[in-house]
Amino acid sequence: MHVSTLIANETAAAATHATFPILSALILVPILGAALVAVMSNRRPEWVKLTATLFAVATGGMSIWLLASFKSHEAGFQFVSQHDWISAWGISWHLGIDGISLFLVVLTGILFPLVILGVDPHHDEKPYLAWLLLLEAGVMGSFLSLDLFLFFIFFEIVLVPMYFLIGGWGYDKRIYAATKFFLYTMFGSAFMLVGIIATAALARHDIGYFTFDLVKIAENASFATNTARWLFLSFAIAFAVKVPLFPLHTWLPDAHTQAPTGGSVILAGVLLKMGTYGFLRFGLYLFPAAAVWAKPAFLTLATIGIIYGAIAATMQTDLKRLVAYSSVAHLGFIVLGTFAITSQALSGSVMQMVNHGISTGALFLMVGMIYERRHTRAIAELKGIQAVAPIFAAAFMVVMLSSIGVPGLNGFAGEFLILIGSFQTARWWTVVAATGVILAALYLLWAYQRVFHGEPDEANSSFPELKAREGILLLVFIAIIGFTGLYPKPMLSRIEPSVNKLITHVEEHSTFKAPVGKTAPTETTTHEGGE
Amino acid sequence: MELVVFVLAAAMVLVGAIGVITRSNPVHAALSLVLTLFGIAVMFVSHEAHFLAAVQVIVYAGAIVVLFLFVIMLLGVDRSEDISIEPITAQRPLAAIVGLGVSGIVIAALVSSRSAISTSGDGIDASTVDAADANIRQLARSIFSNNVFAFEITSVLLIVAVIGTVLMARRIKLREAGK
Amino acid sequence: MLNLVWLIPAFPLAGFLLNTLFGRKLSEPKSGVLATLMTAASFVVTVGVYFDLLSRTTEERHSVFTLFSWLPVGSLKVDMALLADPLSITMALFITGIGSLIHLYAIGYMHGDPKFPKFFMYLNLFVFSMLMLVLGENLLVTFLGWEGVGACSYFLISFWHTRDSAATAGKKAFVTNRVGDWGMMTAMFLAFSSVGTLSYAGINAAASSNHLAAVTATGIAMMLFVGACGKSAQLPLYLWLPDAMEGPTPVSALIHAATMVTSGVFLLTRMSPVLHAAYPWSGTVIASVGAATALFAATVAVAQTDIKKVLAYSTVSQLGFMFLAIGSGAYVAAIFHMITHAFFKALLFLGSGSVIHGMHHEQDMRKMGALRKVMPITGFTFIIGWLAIAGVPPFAGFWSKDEILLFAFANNRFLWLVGVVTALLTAYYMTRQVIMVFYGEARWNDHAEDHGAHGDHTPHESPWMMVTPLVVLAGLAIVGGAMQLPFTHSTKFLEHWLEPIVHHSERDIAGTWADNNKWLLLVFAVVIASAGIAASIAVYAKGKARAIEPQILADGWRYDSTISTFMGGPGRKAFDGISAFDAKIVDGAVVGVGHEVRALSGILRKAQTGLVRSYAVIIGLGAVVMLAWFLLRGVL
Amino acid sequence: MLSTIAPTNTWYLVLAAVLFGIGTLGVMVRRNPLVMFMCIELMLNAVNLTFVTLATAMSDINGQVVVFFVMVVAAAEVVVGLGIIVSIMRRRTAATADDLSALKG
Amino acid sequence: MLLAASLNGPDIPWSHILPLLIFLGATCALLLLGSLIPSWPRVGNAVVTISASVAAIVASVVKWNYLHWHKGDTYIADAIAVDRFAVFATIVISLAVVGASLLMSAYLSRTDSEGPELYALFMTAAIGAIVMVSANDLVVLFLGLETLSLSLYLLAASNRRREESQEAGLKYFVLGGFASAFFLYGIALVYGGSGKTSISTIHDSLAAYVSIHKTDAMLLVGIGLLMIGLAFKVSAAPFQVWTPDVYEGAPTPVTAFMASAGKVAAFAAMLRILTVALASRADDWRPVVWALAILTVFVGSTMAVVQTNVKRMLSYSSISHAGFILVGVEAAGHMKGNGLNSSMAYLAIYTVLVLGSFAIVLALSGVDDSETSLDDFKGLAKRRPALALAFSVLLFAQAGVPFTAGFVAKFGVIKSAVEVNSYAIAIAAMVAAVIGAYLYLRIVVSMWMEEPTSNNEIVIARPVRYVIALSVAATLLVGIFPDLLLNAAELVRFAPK
Repeated sequence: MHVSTLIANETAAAATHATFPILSALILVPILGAALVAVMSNRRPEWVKLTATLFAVATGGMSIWLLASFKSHEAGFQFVSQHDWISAWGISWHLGIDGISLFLVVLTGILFPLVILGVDPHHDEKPYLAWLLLLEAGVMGSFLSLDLFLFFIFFEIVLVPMYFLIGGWGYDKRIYAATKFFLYTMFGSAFMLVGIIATAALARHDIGYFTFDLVKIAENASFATNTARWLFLSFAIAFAVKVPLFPLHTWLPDAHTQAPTGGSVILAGVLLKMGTYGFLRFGLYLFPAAAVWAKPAFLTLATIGIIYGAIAATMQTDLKRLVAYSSVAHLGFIVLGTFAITSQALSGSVMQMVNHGISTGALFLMVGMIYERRHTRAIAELKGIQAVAPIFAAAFMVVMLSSIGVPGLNGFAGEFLILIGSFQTARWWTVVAATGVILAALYLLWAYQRVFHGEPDEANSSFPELKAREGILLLVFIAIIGFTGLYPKPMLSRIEPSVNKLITHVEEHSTFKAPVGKTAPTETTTHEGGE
Repeated sequence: MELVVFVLAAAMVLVGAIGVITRSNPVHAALSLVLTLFGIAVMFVSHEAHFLAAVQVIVYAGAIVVLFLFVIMLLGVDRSEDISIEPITAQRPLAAIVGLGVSGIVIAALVSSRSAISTSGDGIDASTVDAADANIRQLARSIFSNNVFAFEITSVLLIVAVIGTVLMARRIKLREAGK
Repeated sequence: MLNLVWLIPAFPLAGFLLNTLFGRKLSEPKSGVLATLMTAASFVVTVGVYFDLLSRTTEERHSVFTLFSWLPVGSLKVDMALLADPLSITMALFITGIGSLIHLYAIGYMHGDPKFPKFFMYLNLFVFSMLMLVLGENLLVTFLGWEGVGACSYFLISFWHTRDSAATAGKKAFVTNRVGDWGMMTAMFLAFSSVGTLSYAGINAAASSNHLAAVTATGIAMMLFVGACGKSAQLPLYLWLPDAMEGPTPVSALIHAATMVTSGVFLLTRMSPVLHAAYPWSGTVIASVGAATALFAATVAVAQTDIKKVLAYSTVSQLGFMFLAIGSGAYVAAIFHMITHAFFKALLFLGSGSVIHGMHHEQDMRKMGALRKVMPITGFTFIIGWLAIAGVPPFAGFWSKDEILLFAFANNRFLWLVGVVTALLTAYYMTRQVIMVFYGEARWNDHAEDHGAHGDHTPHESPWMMVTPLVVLAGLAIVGGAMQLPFTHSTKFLEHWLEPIVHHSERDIAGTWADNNKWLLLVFAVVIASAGIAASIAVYAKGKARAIEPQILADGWRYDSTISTFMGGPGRKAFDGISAFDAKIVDGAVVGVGHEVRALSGILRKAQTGLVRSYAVIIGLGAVVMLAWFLLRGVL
Repeated sequence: MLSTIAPTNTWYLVLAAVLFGIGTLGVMVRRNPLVMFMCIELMLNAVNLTFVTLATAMSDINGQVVVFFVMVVAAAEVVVGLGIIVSIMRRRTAATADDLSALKG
Repeated sequence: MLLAASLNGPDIPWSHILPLLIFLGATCALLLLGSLIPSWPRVGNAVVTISASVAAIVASVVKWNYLHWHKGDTYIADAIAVDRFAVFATIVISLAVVGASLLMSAYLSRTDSEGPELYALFMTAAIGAIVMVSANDLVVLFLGLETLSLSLYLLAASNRRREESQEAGLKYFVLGGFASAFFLYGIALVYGGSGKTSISTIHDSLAAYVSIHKTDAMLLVGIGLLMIGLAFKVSAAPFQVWTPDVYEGAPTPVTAFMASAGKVAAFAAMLRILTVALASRADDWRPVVWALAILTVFVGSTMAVVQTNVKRMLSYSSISHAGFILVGVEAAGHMKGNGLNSSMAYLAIYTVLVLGSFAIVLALSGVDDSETSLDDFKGLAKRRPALALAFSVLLFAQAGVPFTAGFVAKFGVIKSAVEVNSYAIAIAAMVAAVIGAYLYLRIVVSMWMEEPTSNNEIVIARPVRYVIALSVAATLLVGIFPDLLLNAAELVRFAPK
């Protein structure tokens, strides 16, 4: 069976390759854009911006095209492209996409043009744009890689542009935050690097030759129990830092708070997802038994993160920091779903990765807009904005409700799937984690009240309303929030097959058994669809 | 007899060595060094290494130490160094630990494995052993055949020494003076 | 008509969207008219659906209309589907009906408010959400509405958000409701993991066919009850409701009296087979909480001076009655009381709104009095509402309350006693309110200067948009009891109507002492109500006895303030502690490592003295250690 | 009596080790760079003695050849070393090793 | 009898020692030309040196290809080994000479000094280094070491206008001599323990008999003494103390040369001695390398944290790099896997990085080569963005960021360590790399995120530009297509095994 899927992959690769190497293009086009932007003359800034926008939009367009031509109900990797790269070490340029990575790629493709169009860096636009495009390439690469080495280098390389974005265009404590971000994340990946090599080295025994190919290793290698556990942990540290999972989260508030708006949006939107995605792709898929073994620990950490992040968020005095802590809580849900390993929970996790990117991204955008107008993010200095800028307040409210997880908006769909799925295999954790929804309402509404409600004081009474450009930008976000909340089916139908395949893989390689869905006794009679 | 020679030579070596490190005047230290070098030369003789003994006296005691003295005189740095004080904290105890440690460890190793000194050498050519110039010939043969490459490398070493002398002796345009 | 059921929520939704997009252009009063028309249209459709259902046999009164598949993952299949059956249509009827009236009323009430269109936008959204709640085919669609009404309630309570108290009240309502939502979500998880579906039909079928273990059923029931407590303001989660009076009065009438707060009752009724399958003690828990809430809120209502606060606590109290009914297995009675309560409590709230409107936003009853003369219609209708809630026959409240007490008696006499005491208190404090507001001396003249800004010193009757709903509701409050009269089997229309829903779980009290002596109990209830009214008249109208209004009752037994103190004190400290823990310990460890490395670097750097002899020592020491290793390897 | 005791090779080796130790010590305790340099010469001589002794012990002429090379090295080293010292001392007479500590930290 | 004992010298395969001969010839030519032709142009020195290096590289490449068809072997009475290991190292050393000479030409023209001697010393140092990497005899190796060292002492002290340079020279000399004595003593004791000085013969003779308790001590202590000398040369902690002072004080081109060629030679010698001669005692010395590696990576990266002088920072970084290479040496000590190859690849990459980095330091260090504090780098991105970008690339490469050669290097050694199950050391090295990254980030922060403190125009001499451009290009090229280097590095072997 494995062999046949492999062959299928190869032929698929050949078939797609014959047409257009779309996945490689997703990585290379932004790099090209970055290079072009970097060498362009500074004299015509609008041309620079136009170029950057074009490249970002082109990448976004390709990701949308990918979404359109992705075959739903197919579990395996699609659009596979594989070329030798570092033959001395058995490393190949192996890209592919499945339901788990598809939407992350699309999210990346959408988010970057929006950020480039919607957020003004204020100074040195050229390098800013170049770094952004480079960052996009790195993120794309991480989500597309099917080779451990390839994944690692993309995982690592994103640090550099992000470091420069925070350090170069951030706020007053930006250097501290950027350095902390860089070193902390690098610390995490230090273990993963060793883990990756060890994985490949140990897998050689089963495969016959030295390779970093994810699919080959995952399908063919069998590690000794303890070995697999250590390997898994080495990966898990890197991902836990990236996610970030309690107690490895403290770089996040600093990085988020000090990053420029665009950086925060990207950081929350896609960078953190590299961690949660990693858990799925390189945790569960690669080390199923070890992941099952580590399940209780990660469920516990995730649950702590949910509660703890929410409580910490409640007490923040800086609006951006609050949103940052809310990310800790939200990502806790995603990790919870990941380690619950049920169809619903995993689908929910994948979906929530995208949802969190959209809603928290939008929140950061709006906090950025507040900063643009008021030059402060301190909650105490903001008051009564709803009275002077009702449309802005309304947009904030919608996004906030999505973040709180109100049904009908995207945040709920993911969160609910995670919880209902997790409940089947991680009952008590889920019950505790579900209290996070109370806290989410608490800290966001409290913040909303302090910032938007009340009588605006003098400083806030001239708070300008949304500009057209900002409005359109937010409208895109809100449209996605509404659509995925009400009609997530197209998304789920693409995610689910891959997720189920992953679960089957875990079941085959461990003692874990996913709960079999019960069927209601009168199920058949209830679905009639009107008269 | 051998014992007497050894004891005397050893005494020279050690007294000289201790002199080097304890005489506060560098000239005295240099002279103590000569004593050590002579002691070593004596030992070379007792090991039948006549050529080396000669070189030891000529090159080491004769040339090198003289060079030292020359420099001392040239620079006029023959003032005594106050050995009674030691500006660096704990320097001497630590130095003693190091000195004793290195000696002690090496001695311990030598003593414990004294029986294992390899005897698998190329041997000394028996046919020439009795000749007066046996040692010299042996050395020469070895240097110019098996060790010819090393020998050639020493020439590079000497070139370096020459260049060094040229470099260090060259007058420099002192920029500071111009400023 | 049944396949048009989707139109019921669609109209308010359309109203919401239209008002969102064009509300500012439409402005007052067009946006209000639009919203009202949409709700009314929805009511018309509902009536049509109702008659369609009525024309069918009992078994066929069940129809599912699936819009689309919402969350299909693996075995979880959740459809965005609407369920039209007697219960949901009953709910929809009075939601849209009363909703239309309140919309109409609000056009008058909100006159001149700068955010007039927004108010109707929210109101329509609320109606839509509420309809989704009751029409949902499964728990998740209901939950969509459930949270939707919560959000709308939040928007509307904090409608006048520049007022800090309004903003705080809105937030409090949302957060407290979320506690309940946690329960409801947990119930869904449990239901899904044990039954494999979230559809009511599936769960209820499993429960009634004994496919559901009692322990699971109890878990689901209890968790649902937690949810219901939050939404329906039961102890200990009731505390948001009195504060919710910060919202405009139509909101209080629609959301916090007639519709949203009853959704807990609806939910438990909807899931009655599960409750039935649960351990018996769960019913007792529900009934006890309901009774306790009823009594508690009634005692607090006795000492309130704010006209709306009295009604708010009264609402809490009446909701307690409904839970008492549910816990006693009297689902029909619960629904019955819910409907009648919707009539008279909406009436009372709108009446109070009319008074407030007339009094230029004065809410303190101590500054009112003798308003009957200046506001005749309001006064008249309010009095009808009072009679209804006080339990005076033949008004609506009498019948429904009596039915609950009947079941309570059959179920648990202690709880019945609590109910009776509550009924007494209800009659007492409502009479007190009527006397304080409409009778006695006109105390508003004394405070006329307070309203100087308004120019007009005397209270006035409200415009027709506000009065018309009052009249209609007063009519309903009078005749509402007719839908379920205890005379014969055939006069119990509601019971027959709801039979498909509750037949399995409704408690059968036939043949019990209570049933046999129900007329006796009925008379007793009348006596109790009269006693309450009489006592109140004696105290407030005649001054024969001193009013017993201890401060502790006015403060709601200090429950709210205790919680606030706790939250502001130890609670906040704990949160602060965790936040400090994060900064000092968790981040401190990270920063600490950085500092330690830096400090270590500083120390190591000192070894780099620049003195060549020190370097020699360091090298020498390293050499000794290394040689020692080799020596040991050689010797040992 | 004493004459019957012949010094074995080990004696020489031990003596060399002692000499090496003294040289090591000297580098660390003396401040005059010239004297430090002399101490290094002591160390080299100790090695030379070791080589010669081992050559005898193993009857291997190579040990002596090495000594020859070491002497060349020592000579070259002295030239270079003294060159450096002279160039420093010309500018800063009587500078001790401790005085040259501008580079540190 | 005398006649009968006529000398039968060994065959000398001239072609195999061609690089040595080229350098030697060029050295002599340089010294003669400079003194014989009065109008000998200054640039001629550099031209001769670079031409000689290029010729040496060409000769080595030819030899590399020759080794594709022929087995490596030892020549001249076992004095030198001709194998891919030596050839690879020779190429790297010659490259370092090219780079350092380019820098030196800029340096000299800036200080307006003559300098055939300095170029000559580069070449003698190169000779010493090449001898070290190809020596198959401990004595030859020692001579090479001394040739290299003496040249470096002189080079370090060569700027006699700067007291720091002189101080550096003296410190290096005293401590270098001290360490050489240990090394030599080590040769003596190993000689005593094995009866040989020839590396391949020692291997055979030690492998021939099983070590007996208490009789191996002399050999082992000898190994220890050898390792002290080597550890000093590669600046492994705690023998690294000289490195920062000397690197900082020496003229920048010399620092670049020391850090590149010097390190290559020392590590090559270490690898050959340990894994060829002393292979049978690997269990004894490997733990020491292990400890040295861990100590070195941490000392190097930790001590850099509080430094404020870029040149000094880079010298600490070179220590931490040495630690990384020691990780590769430790892996090689398992006598399987490819620790050897990864160490050599690391050295090659490090050479490129360090040349480029010091080229940039040189470009900014002002006329008297002293403006190297972190403040002098502030706001460089505003003054010379391309230069700042180039330096950032090199610094990130040193930190081990992917798509740069530095990552390939680090990955290689970690991979080889992991493949022989040296997990602890691999993890320790990676964690230390995180601490080390702080150092590079600080420089990057100064360049990009702070305001310039001076507005002096930065003039970059053309040769310096070449070095920077080439090293950045190589860094990225190897980073993106590591096969270019790895395919060669994987072929590195010792003769005659």
